[in-house]
Amino acid sequence: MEKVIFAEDRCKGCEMCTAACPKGIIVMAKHLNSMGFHPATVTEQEKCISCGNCYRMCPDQVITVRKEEKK
Amino acid sequence: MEKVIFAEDRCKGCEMCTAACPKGIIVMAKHLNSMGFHPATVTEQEKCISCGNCYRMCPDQVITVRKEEKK
Amino acid sequence: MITIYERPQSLTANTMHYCPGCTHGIIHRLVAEVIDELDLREDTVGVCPVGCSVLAYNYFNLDMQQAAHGRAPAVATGIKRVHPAKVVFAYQGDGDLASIGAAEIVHAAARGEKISVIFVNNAIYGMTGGQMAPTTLIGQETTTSPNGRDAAVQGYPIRVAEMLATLEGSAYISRVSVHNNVNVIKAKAAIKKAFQTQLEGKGFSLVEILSTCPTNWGLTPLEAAKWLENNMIPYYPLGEFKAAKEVGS
Amino acid sequence: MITIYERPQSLTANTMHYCPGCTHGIIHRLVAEVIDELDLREDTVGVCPVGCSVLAYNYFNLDMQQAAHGRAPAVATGIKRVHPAKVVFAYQGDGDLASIGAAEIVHAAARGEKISVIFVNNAIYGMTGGQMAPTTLIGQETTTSPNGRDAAVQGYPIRVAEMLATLEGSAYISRVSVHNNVNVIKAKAAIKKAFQTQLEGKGFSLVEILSTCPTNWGLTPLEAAKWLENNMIPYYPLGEFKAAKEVGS
Amino acid sequence: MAKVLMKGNEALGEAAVRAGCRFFFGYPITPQSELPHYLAQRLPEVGGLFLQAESEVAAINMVYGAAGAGARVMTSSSSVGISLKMEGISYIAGAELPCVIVNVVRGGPGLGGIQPAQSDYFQAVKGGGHGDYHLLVLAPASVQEMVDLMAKAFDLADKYRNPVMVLADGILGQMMEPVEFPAEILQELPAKPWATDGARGRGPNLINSLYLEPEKLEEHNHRLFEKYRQMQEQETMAENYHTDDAEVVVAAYGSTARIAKAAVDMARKEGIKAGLFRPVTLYPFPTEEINQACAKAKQVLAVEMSMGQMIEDVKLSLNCRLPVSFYGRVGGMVPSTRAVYNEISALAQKGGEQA
Amino acid sequence: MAKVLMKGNEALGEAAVRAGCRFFFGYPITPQSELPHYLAQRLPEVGGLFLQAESEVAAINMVYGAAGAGARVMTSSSSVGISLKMEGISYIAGAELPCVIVNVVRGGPGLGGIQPAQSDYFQAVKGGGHGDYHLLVLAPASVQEMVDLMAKAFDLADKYRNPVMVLADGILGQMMEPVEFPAEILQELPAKPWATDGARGRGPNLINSLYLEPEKLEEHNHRLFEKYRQMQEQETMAENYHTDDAEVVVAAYGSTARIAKAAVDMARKEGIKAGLFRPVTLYPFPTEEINQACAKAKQVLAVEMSMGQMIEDVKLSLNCRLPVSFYGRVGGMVPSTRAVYNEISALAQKGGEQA
Amino acid sequence: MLEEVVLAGFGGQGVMSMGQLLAYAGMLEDKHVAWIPSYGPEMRGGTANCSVTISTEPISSPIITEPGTAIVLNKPSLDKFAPLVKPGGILLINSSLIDPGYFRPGIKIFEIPANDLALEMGNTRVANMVLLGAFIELTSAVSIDSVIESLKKVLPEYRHNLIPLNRAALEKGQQIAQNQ
Amino acid sequence: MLEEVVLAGFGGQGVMSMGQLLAYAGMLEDKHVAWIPSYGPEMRGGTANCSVTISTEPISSPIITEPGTAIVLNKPSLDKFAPLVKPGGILLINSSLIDPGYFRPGIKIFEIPANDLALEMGNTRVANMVLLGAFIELTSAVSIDSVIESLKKVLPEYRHNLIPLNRAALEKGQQIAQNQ
Ligand SMILES: Cc1ncc(C[n+]2csc(CCOP(=O)(O)OP(=O)(O)O)c2C)c(N)n1
Ligand SMILES: Cc1ncc(C[n+]2csc(CCOP(=O)(O)OP(=O)(O)O)c2C)c(N)n1
Ligand code: SF4
Ligand code: SF4
Ligand code: SF4
Ligand code: SF4
Ligand code: SF4
Ligand code: SF4
Ligand SMILES: [Mg+2]
Ligand SMILES: [Mg+2]
Repeated sequence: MEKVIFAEDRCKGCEMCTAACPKGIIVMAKHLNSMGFHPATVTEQEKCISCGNCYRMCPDQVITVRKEEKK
Repeated sequence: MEKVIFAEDRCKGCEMCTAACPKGIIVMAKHLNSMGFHPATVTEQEKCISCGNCYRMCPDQVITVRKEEKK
Repeated sequence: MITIYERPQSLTANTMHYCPGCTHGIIHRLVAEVIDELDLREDTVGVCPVGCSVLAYNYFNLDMQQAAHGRAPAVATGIKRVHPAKVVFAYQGDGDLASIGAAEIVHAAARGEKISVIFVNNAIYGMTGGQMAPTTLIGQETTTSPNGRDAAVQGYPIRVAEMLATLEGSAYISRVSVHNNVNVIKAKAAIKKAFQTQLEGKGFSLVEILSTCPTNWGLTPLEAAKWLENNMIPYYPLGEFKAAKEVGS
Repeated sequence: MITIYERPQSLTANTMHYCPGCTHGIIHRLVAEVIDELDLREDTVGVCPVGCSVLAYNYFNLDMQQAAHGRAPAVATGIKRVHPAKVVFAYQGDGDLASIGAAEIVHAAARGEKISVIFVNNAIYGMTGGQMAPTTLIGQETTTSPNGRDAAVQGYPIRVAEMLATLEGSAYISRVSVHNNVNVIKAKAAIKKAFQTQLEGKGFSLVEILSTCPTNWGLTPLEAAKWLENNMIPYYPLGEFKAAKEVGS
Repeated sequence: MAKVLMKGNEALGEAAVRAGCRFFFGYPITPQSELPHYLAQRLPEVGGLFLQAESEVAAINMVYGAAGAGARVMTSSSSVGISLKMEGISYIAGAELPCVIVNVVRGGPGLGGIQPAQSDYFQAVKGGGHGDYHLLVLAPASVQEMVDLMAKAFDLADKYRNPVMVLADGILGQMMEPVEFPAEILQELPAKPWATDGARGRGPNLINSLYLEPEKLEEHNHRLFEKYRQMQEQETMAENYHTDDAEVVVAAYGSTARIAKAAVDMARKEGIKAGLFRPVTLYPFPTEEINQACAKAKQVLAVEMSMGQMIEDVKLSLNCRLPVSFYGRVGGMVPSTRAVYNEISALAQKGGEQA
Repeated sequence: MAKVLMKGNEALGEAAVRAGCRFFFGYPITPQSELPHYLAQRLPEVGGLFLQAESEVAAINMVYGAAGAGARVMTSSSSVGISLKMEGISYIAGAELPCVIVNVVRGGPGLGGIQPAQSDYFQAVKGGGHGDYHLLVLAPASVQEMVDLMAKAFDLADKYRNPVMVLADGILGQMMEPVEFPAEILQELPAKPWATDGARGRGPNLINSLYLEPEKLEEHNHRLFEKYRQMQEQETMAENYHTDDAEVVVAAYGSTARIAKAAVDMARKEGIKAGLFRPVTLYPFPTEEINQACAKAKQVLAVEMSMGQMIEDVKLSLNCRLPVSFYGRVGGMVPSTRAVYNEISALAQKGGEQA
Repeated sequence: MLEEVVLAGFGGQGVMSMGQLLAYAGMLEDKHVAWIPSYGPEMRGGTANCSVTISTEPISSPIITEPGTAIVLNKPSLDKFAPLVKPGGILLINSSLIDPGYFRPGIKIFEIPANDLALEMGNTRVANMVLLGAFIELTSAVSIDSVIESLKKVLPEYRHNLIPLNRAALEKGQQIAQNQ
Repeated sequence: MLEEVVLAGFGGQGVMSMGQLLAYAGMLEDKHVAWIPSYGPEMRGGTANCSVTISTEPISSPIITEPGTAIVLNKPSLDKFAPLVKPGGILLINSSLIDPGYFRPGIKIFEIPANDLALEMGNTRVANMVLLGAFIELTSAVSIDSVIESLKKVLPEYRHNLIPLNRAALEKGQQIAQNQ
């Protein structure tokens, strides 16, 4: 399952999350979303450390972050 | 000639000058002026040291202060 | 997997109308998170201003009042006096609070009005097309200072936090920023402290938040964050200017 | 014999309407003396407020404008910008300046408006019958705080000089009193410095003058002077809060 | 309750308290200051709040906040101060909030003077603020009526979710007459499920006057005017005095109507068929009532302490079918009974001629 | 000068500069912001001053100070912001100071919307502020007329020592049309010996609206109204379009008059004797002119972007002798040419019947 | 019965409270009453006046432009109000402060040395009561008892010791008027 | 001659400047012109539109409620303005961004793949010019030369290098329209 989930249609392509990610894994997609923006996305989910930086810097509540449940 | 002159009809009898005079020579007259107040006055002109304290504390520009011309 | 970060309850699901990268959105979320964390969603009344955040009532999942330009502190006062047990906050821009609303904010602070003010300082009038604000920096170009703000004609930017801290009634006053992660975390802590100050009846609380306006600054969102750091923070130092003892302890 | 103290040229011969012992009259005279001494009678425009001094235009032998309640700094700004070479002063009470006119005074100071403000703080609304002012002391009884000002409801008195001194545009800010001789002399010096600050183009200047309202305080003029000394000065410390270097030197 | 002798301004205060008003936000100004002075003492006694705002602008916006929070709330001022409230009043009307605004009118324009006047009629009834909106405007003519209309004002405000203005003048505010108050202090107030008091167990409430889509804003305006239409239908009030057979009808409100009444008495003594029509609601204007009152009239005389403002509504209400003349004093001057009588008498001689 | 294509708001700015205006004090608001933006750039170029005030209240009081100091000075705003200026405007009228106030009207009440409206008519012409006073109100209907009336506004202000309002709306402010400006920038302005510029070699001057004695204040009011009477005699302006033989006369001003004109064209094509009466001065209202324009009329139709405000002046001017109907859109909605045509056509069928 | 009276004098002479007492007394007698003050900004030493209407019928206008009686306590008030008294009306002059000899045909003029009489009784502050007593004698607008009753309601308890003096002053005025 | 045209699209598509150019060109040809924009608060990504009137007679109303021509650059604009076109009028559709196939009887519909054509010419920013060229071909409201003349006046000197590209785009639009 994904750690970081983007509500793509809310994204305005501002790139604030990309700069915030310590792992540099957030990239802007080629396609346009329904508002006409290139949405942010993460393909290398496994590299995500669930730090929440992207969530914190996203002005548009696009991002939900999850982490592995501690056993 | 008088050192301290009161424009009697401007006086509102507030007594601010009496408290300010270092010589304690300012007194309130028995009679009423045209505005219905007991005006301030000085009878012992010779005791006046022309310090201007009364002038300075009078809110109603009642008082003119003069001094002997230096020879 | 458990969800650790997601849209707070105190925000609605509506997409915000703010420009891409405008940090108004981050600030909204921080306020909502604090309300959620303090479990105040059903005990809070918010007041939104006239400015880009005029439509904040579409985003906060709370009872809200829309206030006339600059008058949010007066409106918040009216609400708080009627419902002293509720939490009341006002959300204001720098034109709203520091320009037209200067009297209302000074007096709310002097009265020790038990409200919390979220003061979004983006050094410009966002909504109306980038005019000079009282917080616009010297030399900054805006549509009403086209050749840069000139102190000799237009005077000096106001440091609101410092000014309000001189008033006896203000209990908690701080300045934070949201241009990067570390500061967002601090900003949230400050907002929480402001709400706690109110909850504890200590008096007036205000958090001045340095914020970006990429659109009217003519910068990309990331450039705007840098500009804020390089230009605003030096003039508007971050920190607590006043704090009642033992708040939130 | 030579005359050493008499009514200054910049006052008319009209008898003032102020109550007996009201120190508004002293302050008028001090302003006029300073204008005389600086030889500015034909180069000064005064602005009078709404308050007991609303009729100041009958007493100052100068071009005068009567301003709406609280707006004297804005009116003075309009005049000064049209005639930058003239000297413009505003005369305001504490209700006028610190309550309804709080935004205008803060912004005139922030703009560094080259005007001088004579701010008469008598801790009450004189004209309208003794209501609470923003400067009314805690516990002080007024017609709108009949049981004494209660900080929990009505908040705290504002220290205007201290607040305005935080603004970059203010060049000269001081607080003086006229309740006795020594202080009258100091008050005049401060007023002179304020005018000189303006003449030298240094920025905004304001002299806060503690003043009595025997009528609404319910005291004789001499009792009022004592009350001022014992109650106002402890809360409103006298002194210079800001002074541009080398003014009037 | 026994009658007490009371100033109009103070009576307004006590009447407000008895009508359940617990919140006052205002700023001092002559000649209405006795009202805030009274409430500063009285409101805390009944657990209410008196707050002196930093300005009239702040006061009306505090009223907005408190009204939106569900309280019975009022403010008061005089002329100059009311002008400062125009933005706020337009907001309150736009956001459909109930509250009571007292204007104890004094002479204008500008700082003007402090003596009684009626020169704020246009501002009160046409909307001195921007946009299409109306206050409900009540004009008492005695201290007792100030008491009665004050209670009514709060009820109407709640009924229509609309600001109500009580329009008095310096005479009414300052004068003492015996008054009787309702014995009970109203405790139970109408429920306000729309108020913002924390969204406990329900969806969020919103107090607002912004409609960015013009279609929505137009709809909103039509909704407001539907309320005004209902007020016109249900709420107009007027007093008729000897109008049944009157050939000269004097139209006057407030203090001026008292003077006009005495002038009508004088005229009747002289055998002139004079009558008085006194609108009590200035908005909505009692259109039907004035037409009835003027059924036999040949001449109408508007008397105001203004340069002529209500006269426009008189003419419009009568569809200009009768000659309407004007007599007014301004700036704090008060018409004398004799002067009004003289006008009546001159008109009586004219018959149906155009004035 | 060659024609240039310009926005109404900007054209107002340039016209002011050419009319010798050197001082602008204002506060931003949509939809008039292009005017301050333009002047922020332009005024310093001609040695003038653009100052953004801290609020509309401060702005109008800066205007008071500057006008009292003898300058040609202006401010501008839109609806909400104009309401905040009511006290100041009443002071300016009371102190008899010349200045120009632009209102680019948007939908109300309250925060309302930002689209064009005409719902501030009452506020502009009846006096939204307290007291008996009047602004001279000019209502342009094209960008060229904005330019022409702006110059006129400054002249009238000085001539009567009275504030003049230019009443536009969002459409006029935002639209571009070709305009020609007067070639010269006015340099020589009328002398103002009453201004406060330091009492050099003369007795003190005073700018004031306070008259504590009611006798004096009444006299002052009469003096003001004597000015208004003169304006009514000398300054009314109106445009007639096909009114000579018109049986249906549409009365409309500003943008709405443009729409009405097109509707009249449409009606004429259909053989309906329609005409347009367009008041250019809203105060004083062109009473004589409308009576002339309606000489042949059987029906009058007031069209406004409001719930019906100017219609009252139309009725009063015509002494209600003709049926006057109303068509309006509000809240930023703009009447369509066809809708106005439909109203005209319906009225044409009615003939002289009461509407 | 309709009494329309104007009372005028300097700020400190007690004309306002005299008018209020009169109105209060009228109310206690179940008459219709109204009291209207002049008002102004805080300016010491100015003149103050009020008008009182007492009537057995509902009062049409409480605003008195032609008083049936004017009670004037100082010279400026005489100048202002004496000419307004309606033909057949009464003018009560405080002759302690106003030179005697004012005359206007068609009205009844009474000169009462109110301050002197009050001084005789030991307290100039009841000069107004002397005049009020005279007024009552001349018009029977209200009874002295009602005035005293009103005083009891208006004065705080600890001031009730002043009531006998006030009654005496009222009665003194009554006597004087009887004898004029 | 009276042309009433509405131009509509997304914020960045250049509809406002296209309308202004058209009005400017009309003015250069000594025609009566007016340009009215939609305006709103700062909200990105919204739609923008303006209307232009060009006429040989003085313009009665510059406010267009039934356009003779609508030029629509995106789907929302099609939805909003296509129904308003007056019978016999013209609808110009940017078929690069709008699915083909819109139909309304009684009006002339032209589908122009403006973005694609502009891209072919090396710069999608001139898509609006392609549409303007087509409009000119269909209505002769103004001449291409006047548009170019206007561009010279509107563009700052250092941008004049873009003029040939714009002319090419206008002419491309003209051609395409000729052939439809
Ligand atoms: C009384 C009034 N004046 C002016 C306006 C226009 N106006 C709307 S928003 C705004 C400025 C907002 O700037 P700011 O408070 O800094 O908020 P931002 O948009 O930057 O977040 C102005 C002047 C208004 N709506 N009401
Ligand atoms: C807009 C407005 N609000 C209120 C008033 C009434 N008013 C006149 S003077 C005054 C207070 C003055 O107090 P302050 O400024 O302290 O002056 P002081 O009389 O004490 O010298 C007020 C509220 C007014 N004239 N205008
Ligand atoms: S949670 Fe942290 S690591 Fe994961 S995508 Fe977001 S910023 Fe990058
Ligand atoms: S920060 Fe949010 S809105 Fe911005 S690009 Fe990232 S996900 Fe999109
Ligand atoms: S000048 Fe000095 S000594 Fe003389 S009377 Fe005045 S205070 Fe007294
Ligand atoms: S200070 Fe002036 S007004 Fe007061 S008593 Fe002395 S002289 Fe008279
Ligand atoms: S204009 Fe500026 S403040 Fe407003 S939403 Fe856009 S970026 Fe944010
Ligand atoms: S009321 Fe007070 S401030 Fe006003 S004149 Fe009297 S003493 Fe002075
Ligand atoms: Mg801002
Ligand atoms: Mg004061």
